[in-house]
Amino acid sequence: MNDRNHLSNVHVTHSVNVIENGIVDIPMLQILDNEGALIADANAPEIDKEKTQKILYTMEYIRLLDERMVAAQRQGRISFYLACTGEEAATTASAAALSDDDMIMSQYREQAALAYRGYSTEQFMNQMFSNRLDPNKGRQMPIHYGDKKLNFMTISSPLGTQIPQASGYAYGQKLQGTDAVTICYFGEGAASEGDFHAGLNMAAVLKCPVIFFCRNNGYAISTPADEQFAGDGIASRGIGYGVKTIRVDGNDALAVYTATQKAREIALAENCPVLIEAMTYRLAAHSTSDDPTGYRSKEEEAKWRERDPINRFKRWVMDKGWFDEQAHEAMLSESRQAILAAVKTAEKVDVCDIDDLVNDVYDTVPWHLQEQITELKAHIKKYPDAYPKTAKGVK
Amino acid sequence: MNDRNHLSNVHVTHSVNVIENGIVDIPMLQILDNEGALIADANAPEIDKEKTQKILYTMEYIRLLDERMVAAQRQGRISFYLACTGEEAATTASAAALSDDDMIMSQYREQAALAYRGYSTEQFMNQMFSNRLDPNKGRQMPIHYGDKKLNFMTISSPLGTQIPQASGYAYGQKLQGTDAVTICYFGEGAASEGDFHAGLNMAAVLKCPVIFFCRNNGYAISTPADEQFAGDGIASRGIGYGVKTIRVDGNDALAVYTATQKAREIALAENCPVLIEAMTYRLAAHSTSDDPTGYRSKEEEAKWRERDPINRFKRWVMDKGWFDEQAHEAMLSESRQAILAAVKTAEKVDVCDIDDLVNDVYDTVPWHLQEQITELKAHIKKYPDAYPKTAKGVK
Amino acid sequence: MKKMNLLQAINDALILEMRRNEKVVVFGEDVGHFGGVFRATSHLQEHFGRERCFNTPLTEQGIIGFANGLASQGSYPVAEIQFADYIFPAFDQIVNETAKFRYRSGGQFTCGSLTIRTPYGGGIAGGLYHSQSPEAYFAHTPGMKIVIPRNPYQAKGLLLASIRDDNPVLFMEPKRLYRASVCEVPEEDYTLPLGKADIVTEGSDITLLAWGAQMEVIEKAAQMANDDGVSCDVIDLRSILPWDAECVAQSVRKTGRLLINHEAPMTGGFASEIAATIQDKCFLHLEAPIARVCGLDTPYPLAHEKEYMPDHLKTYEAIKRTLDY
Amino acid sequence: MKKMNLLQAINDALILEMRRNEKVVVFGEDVGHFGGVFRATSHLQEHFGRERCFNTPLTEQGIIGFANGLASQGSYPVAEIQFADYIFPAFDQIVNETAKFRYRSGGQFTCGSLTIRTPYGGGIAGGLYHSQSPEAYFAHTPGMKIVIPRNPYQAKGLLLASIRDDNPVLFMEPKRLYRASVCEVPEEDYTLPLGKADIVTEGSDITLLAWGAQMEVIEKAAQMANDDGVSCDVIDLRSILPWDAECVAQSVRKTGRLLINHEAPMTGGFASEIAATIQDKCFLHLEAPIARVCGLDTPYPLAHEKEYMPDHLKTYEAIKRTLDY
Ligand SMILES: Cc1ncc(C[n+]2csc(CCOP(=O)(O)OP(=O)(O)O)c2C)c(N)n1
Ligand SMILES: Cc1ncc(C[n+]2csc(CCOP(=O)(O)OP(=O)(O)O)c2C)c(N)n1
Ligand SMILES: [Mg+2]
Ligand SMILES: [Mg+2]
Repeated sequence: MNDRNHLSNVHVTHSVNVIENGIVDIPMLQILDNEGALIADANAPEIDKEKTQKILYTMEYIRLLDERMVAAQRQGRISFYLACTGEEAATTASAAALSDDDMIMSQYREQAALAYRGYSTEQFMNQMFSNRLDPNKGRQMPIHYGDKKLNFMTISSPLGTQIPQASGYAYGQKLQGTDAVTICYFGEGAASEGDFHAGLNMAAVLKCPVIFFCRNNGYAISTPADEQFAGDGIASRGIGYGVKTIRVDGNDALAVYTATQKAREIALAENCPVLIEAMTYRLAAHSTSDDPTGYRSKEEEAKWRERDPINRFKRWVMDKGWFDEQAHEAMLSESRQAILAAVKTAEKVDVCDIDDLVNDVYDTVPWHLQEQITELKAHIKKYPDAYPKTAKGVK
Repeated sequence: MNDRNHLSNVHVTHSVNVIENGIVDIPMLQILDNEGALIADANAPEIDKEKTQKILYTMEYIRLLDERMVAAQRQGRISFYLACTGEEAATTASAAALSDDDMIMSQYREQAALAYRGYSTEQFMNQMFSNRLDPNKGRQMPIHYGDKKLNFMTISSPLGTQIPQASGYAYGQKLQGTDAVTICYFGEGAASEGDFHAGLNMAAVLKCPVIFFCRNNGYAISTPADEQFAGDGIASRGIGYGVKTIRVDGNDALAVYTATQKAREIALAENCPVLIEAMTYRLAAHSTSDDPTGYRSKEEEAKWRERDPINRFKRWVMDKGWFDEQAHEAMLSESRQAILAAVKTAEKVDVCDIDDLVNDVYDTVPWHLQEQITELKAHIKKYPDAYPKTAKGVK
Repeated sequence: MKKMNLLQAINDALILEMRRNEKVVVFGEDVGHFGGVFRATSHLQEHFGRERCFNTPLTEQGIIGFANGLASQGSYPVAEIQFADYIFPAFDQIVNETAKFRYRSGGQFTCGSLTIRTPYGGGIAGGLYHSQSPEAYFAHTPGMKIVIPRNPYQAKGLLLASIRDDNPVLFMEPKRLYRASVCEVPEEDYTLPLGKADIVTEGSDITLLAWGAQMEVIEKAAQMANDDGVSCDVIDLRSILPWDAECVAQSVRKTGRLLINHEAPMTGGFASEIAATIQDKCFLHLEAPIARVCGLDTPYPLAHEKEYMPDHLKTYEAIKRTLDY
Repeated sequence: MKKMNLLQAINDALILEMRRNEKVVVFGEDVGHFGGVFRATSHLQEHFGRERCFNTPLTEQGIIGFANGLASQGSYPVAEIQFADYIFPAFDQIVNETAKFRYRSGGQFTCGSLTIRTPYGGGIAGGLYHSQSPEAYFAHTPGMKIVIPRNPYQAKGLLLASIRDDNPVLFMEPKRLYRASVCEVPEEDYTLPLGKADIVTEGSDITLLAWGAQMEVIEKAAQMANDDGVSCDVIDLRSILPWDAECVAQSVRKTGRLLINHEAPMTGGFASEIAATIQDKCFLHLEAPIARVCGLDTPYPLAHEKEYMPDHLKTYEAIKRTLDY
């Protein structure tokens, strides 16, 4: 047994040193200024035209999708929606810095990462309309996407649970010897959960190649960040876990891309977690069930609207000469139509057969669920009008 | 509504700054050197002769108690014991820096704090023998002390649970306008629990006058600190929560006293939590159920035995001329006898009446427990020999 | 008397009690300035200040841990868990701490003054994580009380009783009734007893037992059965722990039949405890097996919510089966 | 065949499976170099390296969260919770995550390869927090399997089946038998079926049902009853979820009487589910109420442990009461 000494790195002092807030300055990486110009002493990441356009288009597409789906919810076509307006750069540009083999474990406001991976408008709709084409088989509320083929873990509502799960997933990737990492998205609110603490500490001790990506958007529903924590954001916690940490301007796509690329490099090379705190702002309501006028001012929102991440990035793309007006317009109008069409199609697709009420609880249906579904079917047959969605499928 | 800006204190950088381990140096306060001499540029706290002696005697008393109770367990007289050998200074000197009105919420290895408060040998024994004089009514395993009059919260085995509870308790003290704080003891292992995260964060946000006192003794049962966390101890986490933090040599009674006094002062004056990390070593086995030879070397233990906190402090007391050989000897032999006598007395005292099996589950005994206890009594009456501890009390 | 919905009745009870007892402190996620995501705590911060009504960080284990400490100190915490589905991170603090605090200390320390409020239940298109009815998870925990009101009148009286009761109470609010259930509620102070069931309708052929939002369901089924000439004793259990077995047994001794309805999955739901107890207490009176009409043994679904729910039709059919046994 | 105690049988099963399947990973508090506080994981780190057997930080929610992620990635985690009393911080990860992983994703992702091992139960002077039997808390959770062995032979066969089963399994080990129970155990690979009860003794007058360490208790009571001329069907349930209702019902149809014994408190314990189901399935065969001999509805005590426990004498008395009904 090796002798251990947990004091080996500890220095000694002879008067009381109180370690206080502000002892560490954790600056935020910015590459584009608020107007989208490259900052003088900053370097833009190496990123080709195609990828640049894909990032921009994904952000615009998601903004559009959000608008349409918020409207669809108002019209009563879907029951619930959750927009990511204002945070498009944080999620799109981070996803763009990953490899397709990397697992994405998200909170719920990262639809842009999923779109970037290639989730289609139809797929979005099938999930949100809980129809039989939804891979979740209509079991979860709208926005709880997931796609095994795209390495995007199905979303779960309980906050923070995906954080230690991401550590475990990444540990498995390491054991298996894949060259992939896991990225785990969460809000600054969710970072208050005990699971955050467990997940980061375990990842650090067990050397898991995972990127913890915190979207600090200032609010958890109505609770502002200053009632959520008293420290310097989430980044300052990395120090306590011995986790390498980068703070980044979440509204600067280039900065997010750079930071995530760097984080991925470190995670893979050193088999260790990296924490990224992306400073951004939730311009949207928390969800369609929320009304932010109850807890924040229009003026505050307006200030942030000026820092719109899409415009900022678009100007840089334009400066690069990579902005293709025509392609852009085509993409937008195509998307608009595709969304409209997909809504119309998806809402007409039936829900899953009643058997899917009991499938997937276990690998096979056990005796008691078999009894319950048999009884239920007989009941539906007796009262078909009361169960219109499934009656016609019951023989 | 005031406009909020969660970026107001955030600086900007234009190249990737990775915040790494070692960015902050958190030195450890030491006042006495390893031989017990006052360090040249250190100041001893103001502490009178009486208190000095009380601290020393409490440490010696606890060392004695630990020895005797470990022996008693080996003899089969009690079922379980847990010694604090090597950590006497951390708990005694911190307790000495408190006011009697301050609430103590401990983990389980802080019997010295309880002894300092005035818990008698008889009280220790009644708890450990689970007899009818135990304030817990014989319901908990040995070492789960608690005394409302002494403001010492009854110990609970699940680790970490007392941490957010301490925040809540302190918040109540603040609301009530008392001039008291809460001190919350825990090990560096327990600090991995989600409750630690919740407790520190809430205390910081809700401004609770609580001292979080972590005994970093290098081990959680067999798990060494380097498999528990990858950061710089527990102190470095204070930064993340925005909690003022002091690291102290836990084997230096004067340093612990100074740090705790300072922490209490800050907590009361600023209505805020303070984190203390006391660097020490668990010289004892984890408990009487444990055998440390399975996970650490004798050499490692020997190194720490040289830093014995009692000898170190004793030498300073001697240098001060406050060491009273006669009183010291008298205390020791008196304690030795008292412990022996108390063991003999306590083990003869009966357990509580059978009714105490159902009392205190609720404020009054509800119908179903009434039914159950009535039935049980009838049963015991039928088989008195099978329930010898309670049969004679059942009429 | 004033017409109130269930949320208003709860808000009214909280305001009344915070006025009456300055040691009452209300907190949870978003309960402060915003008044909670359902607005049950509206205006409390305004009236009583930030020290007595405040937002917490987003940590259920922290909320209940904090509440336990605060209660043991002598305050009266009323802690909100935003959805019952999110109470599980606090399970350890509730089951190992809250419930055992008094017992383990021999009565020296207690969390008796704690009340945990949480909206529960389905029927709102909430899917797996906004629909659960976890009462049975807590009912296996000696030391806890569990209370569930069925309408605004019950809610105010039971909530006031819960806060004042010297035991920790888990107060579960049927969220699909928050705005849907409206009735006359006294503006003054009143309490309703904990641990006592409430006989809603008297009948002679079968006893129907439920709680919370499912009361409407069994009442509707009772009406259907009534049209067939079947007379139902309809009982609202109100308290899940300790529960009023004597009231239920008395009814079953009269009717000879018992049907229990709850939203939670059948297996290990609280209906099993009731059935086990009543078959024991009323063995010679039972003319048919005790029927359980419950959620299926699956996670709470979305697209198939209607099919999953133990609705009035399933209840009505089970009544008939029980009578025809 | 080899004489093993329960710990050795578990250790043997783990070694066998880690050899057979390189995706098996074992972890938990102190399970690494030290081999666990009960030594169930002795030598695993030595044989299979630190990557496949390791200590975790002290966080049960983290252990199970990590295990969930690892399982969903394709590994076979066998996570240890040091005492069942400390499983509650992981309650959310188990009940809301592990159990619902497959369902919520429509079968895309699962934690089916996860096994959670934990020692449970009393009789070791462990008091409130080293004695609990929390099986019923989990039995209300669709998606989980719960398995409890009664001796070393059962332990090895059931543990191997649990690790290989494509559903998450909570494997609860009766710790008072760890060293006390010794029997012949095959050294080779074998599995025992999940979801199937085991008829230990056949009889005709009453069915006695238990699991884990309580099997010894009901067997002892059966012997006492036998001396009185009462013939008992003695059944080990083995799987709590899904449970073998048909086996129990068949026995009760034969004997007309059922007694269930468990250590956990009566109210909401798993005996209630069994009683509720069996009174339904066997209504016309029952000649007496189903008897439950369980722990009292209190936290687990220390000085009064003997009095609290559902021992053979209480069981024997309940057998007599049931027969004399
Ligand atoms: C365990 C748990 N508690 C509470 C909730 C309810 N809830 C949903 S979102 C939310 C706020 C989350 O804020 P944050 O993590 O900052 O993410 P953001 O919405 O800002 O993207 C809350 C409280 C939940 N889903 N899970
Ligand atoms: C929630 C919980 N998990 C596990 C345990 C078992 N256990 C008891 S003490 C201990 C180690 C604690 O180590 P630490 O906090 O460093 O305190 P120390 O023993 O070193 O004083 C463990 C794992 C427990 N009591 N509670
Ligand atoms: Mg947020
Ligand atoms: Mg330690």
